[in-house]
Amino acid sequence: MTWSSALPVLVILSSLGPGLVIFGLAEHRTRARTALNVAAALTKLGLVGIILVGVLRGEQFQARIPFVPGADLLLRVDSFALLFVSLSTVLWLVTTIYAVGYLEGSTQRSRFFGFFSLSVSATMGIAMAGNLLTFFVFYELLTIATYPLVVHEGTPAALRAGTTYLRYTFFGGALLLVGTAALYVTVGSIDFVDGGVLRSAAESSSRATLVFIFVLLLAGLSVKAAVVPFHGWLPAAMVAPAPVSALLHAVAVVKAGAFGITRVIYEVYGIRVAARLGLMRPVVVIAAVTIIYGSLKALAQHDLKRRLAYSTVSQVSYIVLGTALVGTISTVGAVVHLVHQGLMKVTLFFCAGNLAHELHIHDVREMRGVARRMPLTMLAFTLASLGMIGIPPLAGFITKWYLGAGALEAHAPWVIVVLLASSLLNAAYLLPIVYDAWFREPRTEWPGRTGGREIDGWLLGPTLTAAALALAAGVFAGTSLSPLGWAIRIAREEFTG
Amino acid sequence: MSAWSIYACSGAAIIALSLYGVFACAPLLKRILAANLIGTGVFLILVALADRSAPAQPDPVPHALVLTGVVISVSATALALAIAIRLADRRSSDDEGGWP
Amino acid sequence: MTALDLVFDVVLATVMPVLVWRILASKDLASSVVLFVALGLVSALAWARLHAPDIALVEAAVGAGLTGALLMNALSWIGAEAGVTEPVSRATRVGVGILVTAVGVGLAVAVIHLTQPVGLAHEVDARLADAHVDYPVTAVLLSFRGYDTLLEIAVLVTAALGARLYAPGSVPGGDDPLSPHPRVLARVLTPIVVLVAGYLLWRGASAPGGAFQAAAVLAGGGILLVLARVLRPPRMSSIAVRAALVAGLAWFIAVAALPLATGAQLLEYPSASAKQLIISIEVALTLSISIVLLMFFPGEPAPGEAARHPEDRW
Amino acid sequence: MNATVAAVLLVPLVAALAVALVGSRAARYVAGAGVAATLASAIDLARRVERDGPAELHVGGWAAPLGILLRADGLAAVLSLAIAIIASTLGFVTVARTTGRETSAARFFAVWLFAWAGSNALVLSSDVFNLYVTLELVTIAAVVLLSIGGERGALRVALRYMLIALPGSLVYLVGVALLYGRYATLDLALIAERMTSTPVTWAALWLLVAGLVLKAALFPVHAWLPPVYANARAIVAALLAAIVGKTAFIVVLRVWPALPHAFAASAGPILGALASGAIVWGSVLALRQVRLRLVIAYSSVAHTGYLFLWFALATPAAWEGAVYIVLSHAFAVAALFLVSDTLERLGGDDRIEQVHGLSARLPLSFFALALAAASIMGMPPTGGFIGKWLLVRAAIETDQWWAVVVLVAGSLVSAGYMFRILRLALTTAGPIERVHAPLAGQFAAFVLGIAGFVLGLGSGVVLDLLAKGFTP
Repeated sequence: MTWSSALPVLVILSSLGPGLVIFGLAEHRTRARTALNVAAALTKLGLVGIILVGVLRGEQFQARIPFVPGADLLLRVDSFALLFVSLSTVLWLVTTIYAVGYLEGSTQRSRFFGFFSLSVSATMGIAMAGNLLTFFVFYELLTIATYPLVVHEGTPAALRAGTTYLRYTFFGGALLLVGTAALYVTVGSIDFVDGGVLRSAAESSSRATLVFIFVLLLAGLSVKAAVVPFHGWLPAAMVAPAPVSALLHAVAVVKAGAFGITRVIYEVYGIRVAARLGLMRPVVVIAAVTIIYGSLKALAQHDLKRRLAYSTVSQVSYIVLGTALVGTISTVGAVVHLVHQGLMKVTLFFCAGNLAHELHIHDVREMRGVARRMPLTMLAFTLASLGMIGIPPLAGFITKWYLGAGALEAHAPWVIVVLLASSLLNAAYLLPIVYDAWFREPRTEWPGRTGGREIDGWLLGPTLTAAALALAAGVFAGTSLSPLGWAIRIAREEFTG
Repeated sequence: MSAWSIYACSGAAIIALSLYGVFACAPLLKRILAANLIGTGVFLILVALADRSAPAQPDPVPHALVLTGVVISVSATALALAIAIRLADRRSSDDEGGWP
Repeated sequence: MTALDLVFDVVLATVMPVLVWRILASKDLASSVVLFVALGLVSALAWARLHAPDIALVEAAVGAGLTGALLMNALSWIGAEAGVTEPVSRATRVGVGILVTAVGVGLAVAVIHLTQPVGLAHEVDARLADAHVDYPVTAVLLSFRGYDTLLEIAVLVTAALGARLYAPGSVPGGDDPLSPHPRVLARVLTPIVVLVAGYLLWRGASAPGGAFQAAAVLAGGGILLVLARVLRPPRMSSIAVRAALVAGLAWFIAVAALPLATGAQLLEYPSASAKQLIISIEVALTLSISIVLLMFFPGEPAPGEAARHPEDRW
Repeated sequence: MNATVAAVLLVPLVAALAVALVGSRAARYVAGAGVAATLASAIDLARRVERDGPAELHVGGWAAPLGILLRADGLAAVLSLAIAIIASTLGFVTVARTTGRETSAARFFAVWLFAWAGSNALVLSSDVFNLYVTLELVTIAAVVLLSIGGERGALRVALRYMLIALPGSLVYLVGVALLYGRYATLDLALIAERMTSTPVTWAALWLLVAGLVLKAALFPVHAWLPPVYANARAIVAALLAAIVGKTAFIVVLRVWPALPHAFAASAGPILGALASGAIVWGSVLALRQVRLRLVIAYSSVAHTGYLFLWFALATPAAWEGAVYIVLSHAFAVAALFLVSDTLERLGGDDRIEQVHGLSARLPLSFFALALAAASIMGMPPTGGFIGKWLLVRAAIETDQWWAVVVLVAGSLVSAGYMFRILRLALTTAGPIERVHAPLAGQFAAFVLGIAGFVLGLGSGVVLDLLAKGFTP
């Protein structure tokens, strides 16, 4: 096993191994657990760094483990994989630290952090999957690893949410499995290839079959991506503790769905074939519907996390939309939003977590004047909100700009209307919160806190870090190593492939 | 209609009857008997088939198979009876030296 | 074959299924058992008619004799009334009825179509010399298909271990026997039994007979002696009994494994000593089988609630 | 090679005799040694087949049609190894538990080893009558194991099981008799060669299949199975579900390639229909059980369906898939029974409620449970997934989408009943802290769970070994 083939495996093991050890740790050994977590996260960060340098040098990182006949477990690091890997790794570090603070004194933490690490490992596998089967394997592992986190609190509500989560995701998994098998049988290869594996096979096999398989795959992936009508689990799952929401919304799950959709469209079917089969327009429409629907539902929610959840439903479909528009520019928008949405949404959930943890605020109507009590938290919240809405020069603006331009490039000007509408709706469900928090009198005096700081550093630190990252992603978008820089690089690969 | 085929048919009849007995008789003891009798039927068919070459000497292989089969069927019946006895014997001690 | 033969065959072949039907239909178990024994004897005739003397011997000794004795004895525990029953729904009975009728008819039709007398008689004869056994059936049992027999003995021992759940019921000793006659009878019988068994065993190599037939006779005699309280019923707690129980299979395995050392196949007797080895196996098997058959016989229930039956522990 | 194959057959027999001879006080030591030796012999066989390829042994040096042929091919190697792993794990647990005072120890271990010997003989045999003898050895041994312990329930199910399994093998034997009467040989390969699709042949084959279906408890003749699993001692139930319950299907696997195409083509759909019935019926009933053992039992009924679904698909991929379901389900079900055993020892019964908070109370058992459940559900990368994938693939290849639907629906429902349990295990509301239970059982369950997992990750190796000497 050479160095270049060992690295991808190590990236997975760097969280899997510690995760398994953490399961074994006794409940009270908080310090050991935290040390192990942080050490693992930093190790992974280091490994990703090494790979990053390597990829920039043009090295190939690939590991192959024989699996079922005809399809190995294949881990391959291309730019797109690397983007997702880096995002998840960074956010894992941040979220882990946040979780340590958030869950202080709660029970079953060894189990929690164990499964947390497992989830991240699964995500790494999804990101680096070199073929559809490998993707599926980790996709299902992610489902299983996240379930215990969703039901972590063990309350009836949590258990109900968990069951809903499983119903949706297993259903999606089943569709994905059948789709993958069908693809394997009809095409003979299920590898991810720049430009798509179907380019050659498309002629040989019937259009109906290919469309059918495409529908199976997309439906299966749309469940995790929370695309309407498969979004039901996401709002339900917000009963989970804030770090879990961060994991579901930003680090892993919905991302996995969107990422998979992009892979299938670009590297399995290939945009040309997909477009020729006339599959893209419907996807664009569904994405557009989801964007608007999600925003409208968000507007109707009073529970802060619920509102954020619907906001995710809407925001993730930006990625789907950009992918389906089929154009270099829109692809850039889609890919970069994978990162931007992650950074912004993780910030927002951290803030929501801070409010719930410190002041037991769950309802947006309780947030009047909360900024006086927690200015830094609300600063982060405000930044992220403005980013979501798409105020220049923040991250969200970059996304929407590229998507809009992409829409024109793809001769779908109506999409711009959708984008504008959703931006207005974003503003409508986020700005009032911000306004209330900063400029209105609190109903009651907030319970004070000894030590003067607005909240424990374990919680505040990650929140501000995430916000800073979201800000930086927008401000420094010009640089080549920025998410945008990578997105452009990726888009180029996808289209030259 | 030669001898062997007569006995073969008889064997078929025995198999059918005793199969019915195994699945449709209420008393366990009768079911045990029936299970044993299926064997008799099968053996009859085997031996009948072996005698198709009559008057030439019969095929020894089926005879050997039947001898093996008889041993097995006796073992099975004996075991079944032993269990049936235990089931029926109200005085039987459930104690087997405190098996874990 | 003469018309008389035909009539005889037809009658015999009809009587057997009828007996089976009676066995299963009769109200009380006692008569079922009696009919079962009768069937054993009748079928012995059938085996003889089909030129299968060894099977006739075994059937007479085991089918009618031993199994009969076992059943009688079981009745003395269970009682002639139904014993433990498993109720069967009418629907089941009808369904099973239809199914087995189909099986029976189909089977009969299939069998009588097997008119072409194919078999392995010639192959057996051709290789009889290589097997160093004069009697074909014994050659098949211990040479050509000796592996079957080896596993069959394993089945026998397994069943013995399972059937041996009690110490035998009628424990000899203290209480005086019902009458002296059984003893006398037994005393007279013993040598005859042993003689017959030995004879059967010895001639097994050249003519009908062999380990199992001999063992059956021995066991039959043994049961008689136990009933007459001359012989202590075998108990696993005695090392001798256990040794006798495992001896047959153990020796068989030893002989089977021996050729492997010389690179030959499993159970490939070295031709020089084949005959002796086969006979030695027969002797060992006779011992084990007769012990097993004897152990199948649980003895009678001791009278009275007080007498609990201790495990046959070892 | 001769010696290797012979060892797999004879070592457990010798060990059994030794145990019977020494008696209960020393039984566990002898049994422990015997179990270890048998395991070693199975590993050796797998290694040799892997290295030297399949081997054919003519017992006694007698070639077909007279002699008995043993085929030490990939299938035999894989199966005997799996049997060895399971039987030895369960065996060691029992050894660890026995104190030397149990008066049935000698009987139990001896018969245990006889059952193992029978299973090994069965997977190696390719002679239709010899297969009958091995089936009987396994059955009788299983009955004895069921009856040891002596509770009325156990005795009743022992007898009940016997009165199904015995007729089953005898019906199979009728088929054998017809085959011999028609083709004058008992050797599978020769029969396959000579077989012509005549009515007699069909009758024979249907009897063969019917007898085995009865023994395998395929829907609709599965009713006897749940009570047996529910009343047997956990270790015995595990052996029954993992090994004994699979033997009949293994025989079908052996016989099937010998069948004429016309018969396979006509029997396939019928068995496929029964299989679908089994999957649906078993899964749905598993969903409604309140006792862990009954969940396992009905899940086994459903999995028997997965096995027989192969006949409808009948492609090499499907064959591999069926074998993989056999293996993965064997590991999983054994692990589940051990977990159930641990719970019964703690809580007194096997109601599903006993699982409550398991993840906190007994983490080791919880992970065993989770791993086994994942395999049952066919979650990647467990062995169960490999089986599911291969079957789904075969179904699509043969354009039988009904089978795809059945497979997927079945695995979704299995996820349903398994997560019903896992969910409870994860529910830690209220004061729950670690408790202590006998470690041997927990550890064994964990090992078997891991085995099911490795079976999936290492499928490349296993499938290569399986392919040795296999001609579909």
